[in-house]
Amino acid sequence: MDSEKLIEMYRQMLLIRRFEEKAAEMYMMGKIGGFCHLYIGQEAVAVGAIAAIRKDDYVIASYREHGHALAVGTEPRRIMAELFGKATGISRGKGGSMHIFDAERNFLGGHAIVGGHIPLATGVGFAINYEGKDQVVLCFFGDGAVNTGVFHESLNLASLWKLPVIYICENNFYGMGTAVTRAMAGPEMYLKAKAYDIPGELVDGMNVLEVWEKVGKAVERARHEKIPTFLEVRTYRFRGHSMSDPALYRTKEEVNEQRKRDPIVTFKQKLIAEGILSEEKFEEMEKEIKAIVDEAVEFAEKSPEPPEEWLYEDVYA
Amino acid sequence: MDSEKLIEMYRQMLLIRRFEEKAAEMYMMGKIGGFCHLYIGQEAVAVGAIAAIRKDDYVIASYREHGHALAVGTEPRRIMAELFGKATGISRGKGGSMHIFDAERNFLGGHAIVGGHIPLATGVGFAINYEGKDQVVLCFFGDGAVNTGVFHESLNLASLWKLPVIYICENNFYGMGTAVTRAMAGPEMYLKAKAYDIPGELVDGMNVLEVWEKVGKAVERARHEKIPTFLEVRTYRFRGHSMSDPALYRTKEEVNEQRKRDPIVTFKQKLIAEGILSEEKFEEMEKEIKAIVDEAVEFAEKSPEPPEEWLYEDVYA
Amino acid sequence: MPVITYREALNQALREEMRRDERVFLMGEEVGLYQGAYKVSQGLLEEFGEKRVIDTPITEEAFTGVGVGAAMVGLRPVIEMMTFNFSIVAMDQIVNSAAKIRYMSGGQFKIPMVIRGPGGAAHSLAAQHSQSLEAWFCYVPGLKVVMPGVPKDAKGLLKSAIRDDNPVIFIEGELLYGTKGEVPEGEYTIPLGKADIKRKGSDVTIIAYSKMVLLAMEAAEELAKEGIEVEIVDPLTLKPLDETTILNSVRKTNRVVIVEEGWEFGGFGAQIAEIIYRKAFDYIDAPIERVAARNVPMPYAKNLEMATIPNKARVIEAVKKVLYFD
Amino acid sequence: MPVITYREALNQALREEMRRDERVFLMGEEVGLYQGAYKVSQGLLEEFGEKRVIDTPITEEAFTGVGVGAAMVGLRPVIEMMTFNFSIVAMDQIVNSAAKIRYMSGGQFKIPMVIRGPGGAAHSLAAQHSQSLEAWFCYVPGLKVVMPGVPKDAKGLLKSAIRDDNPVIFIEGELLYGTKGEVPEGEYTIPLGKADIKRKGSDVTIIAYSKMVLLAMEAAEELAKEGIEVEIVDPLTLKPLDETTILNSVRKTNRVVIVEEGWEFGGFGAQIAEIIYRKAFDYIDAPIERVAARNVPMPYAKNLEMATIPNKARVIEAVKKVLYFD
Ligand SMILES: Cc1ncc(C[n+]2csc(CCOP(=O)(O)OP(=O)(O)O)c2C)c(N)n1
Ligand SMILES: Cc1ncc(C[n+]2csc(CCOP(=O)(O)OP(=O)(O)O)c2C)c(N)n1
Ligand SMILES: [Mg+2]
Ligand SMILES: [Mg+2]
Repeated sequence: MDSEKLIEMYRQMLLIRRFEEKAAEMYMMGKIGGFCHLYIGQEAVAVGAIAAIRKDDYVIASYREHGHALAVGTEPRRIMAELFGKATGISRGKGGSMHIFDAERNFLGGHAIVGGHIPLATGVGFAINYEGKDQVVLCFFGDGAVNTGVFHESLNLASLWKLPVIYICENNFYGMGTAVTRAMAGPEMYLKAKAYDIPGELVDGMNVLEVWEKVGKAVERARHEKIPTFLEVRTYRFRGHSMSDPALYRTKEEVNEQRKRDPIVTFKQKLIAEGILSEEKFEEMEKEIKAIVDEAVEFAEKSPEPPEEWLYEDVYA
Repeated sequence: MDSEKLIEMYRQMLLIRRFEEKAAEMYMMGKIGGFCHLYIGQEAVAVGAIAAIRKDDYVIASYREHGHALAVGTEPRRIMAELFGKATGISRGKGGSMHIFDAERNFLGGHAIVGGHIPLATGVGFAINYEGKDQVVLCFFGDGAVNTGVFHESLNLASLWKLPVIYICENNFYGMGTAVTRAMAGPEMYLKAKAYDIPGELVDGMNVLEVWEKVGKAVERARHEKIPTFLEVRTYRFRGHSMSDPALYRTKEEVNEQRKRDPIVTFKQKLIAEGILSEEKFEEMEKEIKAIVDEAVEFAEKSPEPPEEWLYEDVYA
Repeated sequence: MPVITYREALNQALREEMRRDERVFLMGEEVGLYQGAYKVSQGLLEEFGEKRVIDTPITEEAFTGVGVGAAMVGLRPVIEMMTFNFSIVAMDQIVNSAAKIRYMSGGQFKIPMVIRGPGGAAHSLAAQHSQSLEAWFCYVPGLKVVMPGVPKDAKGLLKSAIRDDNPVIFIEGELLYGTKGEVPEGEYTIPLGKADIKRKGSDVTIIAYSKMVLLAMEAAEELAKEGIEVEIVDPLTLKPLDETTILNSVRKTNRVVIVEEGWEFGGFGAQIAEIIYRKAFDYIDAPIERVAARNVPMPYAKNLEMATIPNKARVIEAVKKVLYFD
Repeated sequence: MPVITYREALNQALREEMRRDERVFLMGEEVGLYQGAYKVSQGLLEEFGEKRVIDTPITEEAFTGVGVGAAMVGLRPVIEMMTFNFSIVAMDQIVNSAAKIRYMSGGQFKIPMVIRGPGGAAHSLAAQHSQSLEAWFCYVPGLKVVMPGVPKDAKGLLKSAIRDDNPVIFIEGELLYGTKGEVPEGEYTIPLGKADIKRKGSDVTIIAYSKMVLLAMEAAEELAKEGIEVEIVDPLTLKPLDETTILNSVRKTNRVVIVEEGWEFGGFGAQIAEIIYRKAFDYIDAPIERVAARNVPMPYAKNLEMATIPNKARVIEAVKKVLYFD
């Protein structure tokens, strides 16, 4: 992989991190309402995976989707404005944190019922085949979603119908306060793919290059051979489940241990070690990103609320 | 196994067969309405499995449940009266063919939404553990149900919570008109148990003794070790999906081929070969069963319709 | 005009729309090889192939979601529920995906999708297979709900539903499939959201939809012999509801009976009644009568089933009651 | 009387009933170790252990069915929906198992089970997390539906619901959990199916439940300043509905406003209105006004959300309208 692409990946991860930190700040200030699920710690998953697809491929995710939206290239200001519930938000202020959509970039949302978007991804895969195209779909969800029935129904369909969908479980070891081992029998979850006769693989979600590579292989299989894949990507969220979760169900030690795997820190070390980026360039990038995020907040802040007439718009086409 | 038990198994299978043949006749005469799903061809499954449990264990099944009810000992006349929609029916004429219940015999129904009773079985297993008892639950369903999400959710719970439930898929190779291979990826379906870290086994459902033996082992595991099991029992239905299905989706040859495996015929041959029952005794048994079935029809015929006041009863306890 | 069955009318609508628009496909249990559990899709597999007539496993939740996903990226799915009873397991996809994605995305996506199949009771199918769920669907913003009672309407409305850019719940009647009626030759559509006066009359308005239209017609004929002239308004589309046509009739007759197959308590008829009272209060000369299913799970026994669902005698009685004939 | 929160009241009810009856258990997502997503089950794991306070995977359909199965064989499950939005994926178990098994079995089994959790909108949770589904549940024969608005009712009704031998849908309010009120000391229950007059008045009847009771109270106080005396009837149980109390109030005031948090079209208020019109037609001096959510999926933006759900101004306006003040 060329250095530019490596640098771009780093840049995206950092953007997500800083964006989410700012979102947390804004939430605490009451600028953002509702449920707000940060992506901090999981950046390598969205960035690595989305680096492996084309612009015309599709991405769909759960309510923890700010990172995915940023990775597909949605403007940070439009996302921030959405979190602020402003008219300039990417979903016109009607979706909020859990429902970021970006049709222009084939980003299909932002869905808040656990597991509920997995069949949608399956349907997009169906449509791709129907139209004789060679796009693929990346479908991101949490470990909790793997227990829902609709996940299993969907994998069965994807295998039966040979759909170009890559099902990516971001296993951050907790579904809200419930550890995976307390919720899921047979904890080597990637093996569940076997039940549907499709490839299942384990991926280190703290290593952006491994994610990129393994998703890349799955994408090739999907694009050229119409073989769906189920990936268990092990990662960790450094914050609580949502802004309102103090995360008392896990120890500080555990979190600190996990922080050592911080995908941004470790990737930075790698880039330095390999001489791809200098400390100076990192500083510059930090500044550039800080400016973007600050501008996003300013934009959101200054944007108007959606006018009340919008209430009845978008109910029907 | 002692001959008496073997003979009793044969008797039960024959009773089911003759009962169902009579039900078909009555359906054609318009005495029975609605959907009526016959168990003809699958008798060895219910009989073999239920022979392996105690009277205080639980049984639950789908809409194709006449056979299971007969195997737990529900009076044929009460079932026939139910099919006739009469006041003397086991469910007071309110359930019909798809909703035979027999509380006295721990028979928990008769459920008509595919997959819908699988979590109920799981809950009964939960209750058994909750009360510190050592009963088990046999849960019967079709191959079609294995694709429903709730099946997967339930197996996960059963494994996690160590519930004494034996999940018995009666794989008759069709879900209505859809061959299993057209509906299910990874057709060695018993392997799906692996995804939940529980035992999964293949059973010849045309061999009542094999069913009895393998269910028996699963029952032991469930009763004493609280280990749930998933069994794929391969069988075949000789008739259409329901009385209104001409079964055009399969060839006569296929059906004739399968008829050679008729569980009653083959078991009879075995009993004769081993000198356990004489042709004469078989004749006697046929007569005895014919009398039971005829009496059931007579009883049903003569029974009154449910009085209209019953309409509002049983809505609430 | 040719006389065909309700089933054939639906089949024609599907066939014509699939010919007209490559993006339309039919998906559901037994729609292909089996030719449809109720044969509505007879012959479609042969004409359109496996690509466009797709048999599914028993996974209503997933394949309804597949429809939504496909609609998001430009296809026009027709999803068949073998019966609408099974839509209950797919309810999350209907309510939270199909109905809301347009709104949540600020209008970025549309969901041009039809979910269709039979609703209501057939004969002796008992509690889990005899439900009328239109009240549920009508409650959900973002859905449209259509319930035709005769072949002509079935065809014209299904074609419109398929062309509509929104998720449309299209509820047929299992007991209607074999009923016959005149259907115009050649291409036609009936607009969603427009009621139809099925019979002109001046004494009383019966509002009835789906199977209940036939019941209302029978009752009206019998009442005509007694000199009572019934006007029958068939909303056709329950959501959005054509209030104008309903209110015009009510303002003329001043007396209203609403007939529906669903349960009385919380049934859709309550909403129709409430609208009439609220918007034509001064025109109502007697409390509106509702004829609906008794508030019990459907019993299997024929006699009890008959006692549960609306029948002609109850409709006639209701009409006489609003006319203060007792 | 001690003043406690709605949350504490529910917690006390659960605790007391679990102490009283070994067969009662609590199951749901995050009810144990996490102490409840909204802390209603705080401390219960500690007191009753993992046997009786059971954390589940995210499998609403399965664990609701588990509740039904356990109830069939004698236990008394309390199933927590983290919020009632998620009950949609469990709807088949609620409608087809919990509500119907008693009937289908001819009374052989009973399902003593409570399904509880918060319903309705909280703050800025957007379309998929802000739904009021009582209209759906009320439609289903075999279910009871309870929606308390204040701590005293929450406690007394939850205890009765747990003791009831039928499946009870018990809908709390996420925004009510922190609200406070007087709760009697010691053991008490409030019967299901009995409405409560929350305020006496002679000019107009407001029928309101759950959170809307608080809104009605605020509006009533403001209206009192203008000399308008509002009677507030809180049904508490929506199904079975206490028609007597409602009709008595209506016959006294002759003017009615119904306030609910669900969508207006097809909302439960339509059924209440229809009953009132039908049974007290001659007592109604003005069309009943309904204050309900606007017919749109819930928008995220605070201002739009506020424009969607009922507020005090709209209640006051509705009252004045039925009094012909404009
Ligand atoms: C069907 C459903 N049940 C419950 C919830 C509430 N809920 C939201 S997120 C969540 C945990 C999901 O965990 P996981 O899938 O691991 O994703 P993560 O949040 O860890 O990214 C729960 C229980 C929901 N949104 N949908
Ligand atoms: C959720 C649901 N979808 C569809 C149906 C209609 N249906 C009834 S039985 C059946 C086929 C079931 O096949 P299988 O599970 O293999 O059982 P079998 O009938 O072969 O015993 C179908 C599709 C239903 N009852 N429930
Ligand atoms: Mg997780
Ligand atoms: Mg089968």
